[in-house]
Amino acid sequence: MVFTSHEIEQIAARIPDGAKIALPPDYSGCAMAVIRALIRRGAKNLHIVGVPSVGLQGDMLIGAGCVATLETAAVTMGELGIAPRFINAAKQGSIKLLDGTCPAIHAGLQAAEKGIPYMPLRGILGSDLLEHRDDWKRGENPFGEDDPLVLIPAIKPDVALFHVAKADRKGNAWIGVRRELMLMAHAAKQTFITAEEIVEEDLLADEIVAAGTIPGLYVTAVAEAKQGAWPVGLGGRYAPDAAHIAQYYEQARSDDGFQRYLADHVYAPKAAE
Amino acid sequence: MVFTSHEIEQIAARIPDGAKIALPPDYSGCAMAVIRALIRRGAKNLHIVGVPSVGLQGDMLIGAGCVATLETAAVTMGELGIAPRFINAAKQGSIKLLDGTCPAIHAGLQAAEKGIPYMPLRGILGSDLLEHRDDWKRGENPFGEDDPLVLIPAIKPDVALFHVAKADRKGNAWIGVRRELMLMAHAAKQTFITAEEIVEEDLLADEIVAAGTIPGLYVTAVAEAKQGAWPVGLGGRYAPDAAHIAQYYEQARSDDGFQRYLADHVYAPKAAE
Amino acid sequence: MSDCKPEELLIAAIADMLTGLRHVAVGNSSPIPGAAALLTRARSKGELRVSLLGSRKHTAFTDGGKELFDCAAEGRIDAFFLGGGQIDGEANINLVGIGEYPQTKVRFPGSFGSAYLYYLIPRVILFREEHTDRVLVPKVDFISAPGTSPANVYRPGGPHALVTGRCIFDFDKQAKRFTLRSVHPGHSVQEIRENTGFDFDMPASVPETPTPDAETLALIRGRIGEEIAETYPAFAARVFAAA
Amino acid sequence: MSDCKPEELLIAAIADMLTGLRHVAVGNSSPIPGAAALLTRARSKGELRVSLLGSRKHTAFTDGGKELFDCAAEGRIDAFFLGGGQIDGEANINLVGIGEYPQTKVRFPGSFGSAYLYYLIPRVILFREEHTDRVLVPKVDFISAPGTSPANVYRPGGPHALVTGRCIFDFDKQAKRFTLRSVHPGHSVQEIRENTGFDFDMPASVPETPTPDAETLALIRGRIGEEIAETYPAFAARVFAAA
Repeated sequence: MVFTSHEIEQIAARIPDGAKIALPPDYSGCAMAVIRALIRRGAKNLHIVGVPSVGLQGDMLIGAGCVATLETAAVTMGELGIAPRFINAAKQGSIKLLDGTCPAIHAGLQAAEKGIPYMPLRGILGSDLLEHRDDWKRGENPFGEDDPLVLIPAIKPDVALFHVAKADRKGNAWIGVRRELMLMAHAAKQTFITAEEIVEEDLLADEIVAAGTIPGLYVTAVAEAKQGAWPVGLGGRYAPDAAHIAQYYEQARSDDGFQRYLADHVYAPKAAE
Repeated sequence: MVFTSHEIEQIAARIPDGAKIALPPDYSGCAMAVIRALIRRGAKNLHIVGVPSVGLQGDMLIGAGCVATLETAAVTMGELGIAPRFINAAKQGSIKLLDGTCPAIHAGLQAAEKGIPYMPLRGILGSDLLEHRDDWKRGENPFGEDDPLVLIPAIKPDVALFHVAKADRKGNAWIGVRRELMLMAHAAKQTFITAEEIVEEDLLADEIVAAGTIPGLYVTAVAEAKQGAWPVGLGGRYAPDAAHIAQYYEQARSDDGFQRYLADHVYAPKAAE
Repeated sequence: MSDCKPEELLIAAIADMLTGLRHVAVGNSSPIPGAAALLTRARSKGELRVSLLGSRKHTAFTDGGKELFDCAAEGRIDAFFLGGGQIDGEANINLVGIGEYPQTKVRFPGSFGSAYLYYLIPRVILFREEHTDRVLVPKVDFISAPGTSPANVYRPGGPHALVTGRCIFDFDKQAKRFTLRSVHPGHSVQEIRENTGFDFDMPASVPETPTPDAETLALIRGRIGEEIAETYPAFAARVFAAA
Repeated sequence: MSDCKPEELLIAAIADMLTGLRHVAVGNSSPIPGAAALLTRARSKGELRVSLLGSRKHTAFTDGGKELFDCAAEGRIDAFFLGGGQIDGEANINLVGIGEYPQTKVRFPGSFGSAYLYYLIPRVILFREEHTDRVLVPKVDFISAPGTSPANVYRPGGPHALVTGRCIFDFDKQAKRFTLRSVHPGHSVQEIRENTGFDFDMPASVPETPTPDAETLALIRGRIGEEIAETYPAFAARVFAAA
């Protein structure tokens, strides 16, 4: 059964320390309210998988000391440039980096979705990424001659976490064309979702809506979170809060500034929630 | 550019003899009008790929002598039982059979969709299917020990052919939850579609509709075909013509009966079209 | 309960095998297993999820034809049903044909997903109403999917039981043999011996397959009859006089 | 045409490289390449398809994040743009960092899809406005994606040209070297030599990058400015005073 009456804090409590957690980029539906709750509960040793990159979520979790390992094709805050806490951690060597490339992350998740141990992939050969990824292997095309491939092992997150516009009481969640969220839910052992609204109708009842819906079958729990993606945006609903993100970017460039940001916007009496 | 002003016969003319043609099962949107046109134009040596099985389309094309190779997980006419022309051809040995299994056909198409030479798969080992499929290989899991796998080569159809409820002037085609049709279009070199109606609005403009839409990017040509799936049904639009299919089933049990069926319903002055 | 129809008995017997599971999938053309899954769901108070292929209402898949197989490979489906043109004593199933492949004398529709799902779904129930030595053979002519696999083959799934119109067999993966579990009312062990082409084990005393109680029968004839009629109207009309 | 802004010159120059193609994709954070692709589309009378990532209106993908990569692997994308924190004379690109990995002194965002798309898309245009010997280096510290590959590596794609704020280079895959194609108005070969960290070839006489004609400029400032503003409002406001 899917529970749709969870509070944000309950979701954060169900994501254990050390979990491998798949997160979308800033444009694809970020459960920011849960990210703040994870920081509040002092989550530790998370292994973040950016699908295929992460933005503010990754930067905040890294800055707050929640992250042990970062597996991603990039960390980016879009137009603002580079993510400050990530940059700092990379320079300090304080987190383990598993630098990847977008299609390899998608392929690894697809392998998990299919229950197969790996997916062969083109490209990558000759990239230094391959030199530093002990978990990737070189292989040969058994259907060709002297045709090297890279073999990407399945990425099976413990948790997929994201935010959607709508979910229903059965845990069905509408994602529209954001199919990478469906891939995450299919691949992960548990999927936690926040939704702008929880509706009473069955999102699978109408085929037009169903076509963009993750079935509750894959969903562990849903919590309602109005403006749950804030300060990043939610496609079709609201734009990013550019002023707030710019302020974050400025504050997060120093350790002190970042701590002040956390105090004001994460630890403060649930201003945002 | 996608052409949406084609006639049925033009689509059939653009599917060459010898083409590897991917077809859906009876419940998933069959371009029956084009199938009849292919028979009328005397198509030869087609290699049918059932995705993952075929029904009436396969039986008719086989009966009419259009098929050299049949690659499918099954040929079935649902409740009526076995497809009569297929059974006859199998007994006669008049077509080459590549018996497969549903997930291997999906995996082969996914490999083509990803531009990779093969996809590893669980299961199948110990099945006699593997003994008869020279194109499948056994492999080992390079990430495990003594963990045999089957390697399924990419299936890249020359043509994907199916029928949908709606397409627009840009060749975008709405398929709802029938994502196997999208997989076919992604995997195939060319995709021909018939549609109940060609609408003037852009199916990608609204994200709710877009979520169930194949972009025109993958579509070679679209022809309007009212009742284009008849006598099989089109989900959400019309049910199969059970009486007609039962009549087909009876007639197709004999060579003479099948020829009479063709004369009455395929060669006759476009009764159905 | 002498007015219990054979189909109702089978529905109830199969439903009992599904109790406590989280997700049961049922393939196309399977009205009795479909009704059984819906019955278990009705009794589970919503704990059991049923994916009835071919149904608009009772399937939750939104990722195309591959989703059933991906879902099974990830361990998200607990039980499934397979049949067979031939089934042998080692639970090998043949959905391809009789005689030498490819030019078989008798041709069946094909293997569908059996060569995958049989390996990956923990509880596969073999279901075939026709119980004759034409179907239940010493050795199948073509193995669409084997009953058991060597230890190194990844195989969390496999045959759990074989349900026919005459009886229920359990399958022992270690011994690679069927054991007669129960005989349906009106049938006998002797009759089953005569109509089964393979050798099997049996206890000293073979129980009768229990008939469903009044409450279960009412549920089958009421709600389940209505639910299954969406996908199998002809079956529902014939068995429950409801369409 | 002295009132042509540098951005407009680059848009027109890149657009010329896309003429005759069927499908151009443009990654996130790429307003100039995005505008160039939209310009080519406008002139192609609809023959060119543009997939502008980050745009709701000018992207046709409906299969999630993987679709761009699958599409490229199938040969359905003719041109794409990549940048680099460092780019070297063999067209290797570095999007990871400067110094020893993983504890780099300077860290860039990461490789994104470069380690794939650079191999598979026939015409990859390297674009980096900053033309200094800090960016254009003799050898990158980290190869996110190599400029060329051994003969046995499947590689239908690779670098076509390098466009900077000062000039355009062509890339020769056989020689593994850049050749100076043209210098933008107001810049000199001497200046390019001084600001380029790698060695490159050049013809005896290096032409000036052509400035767009009045018609093109009007198109850029009109329709293209409006179209690009959907995805890059700040860029459009700054360059075209249109948002």
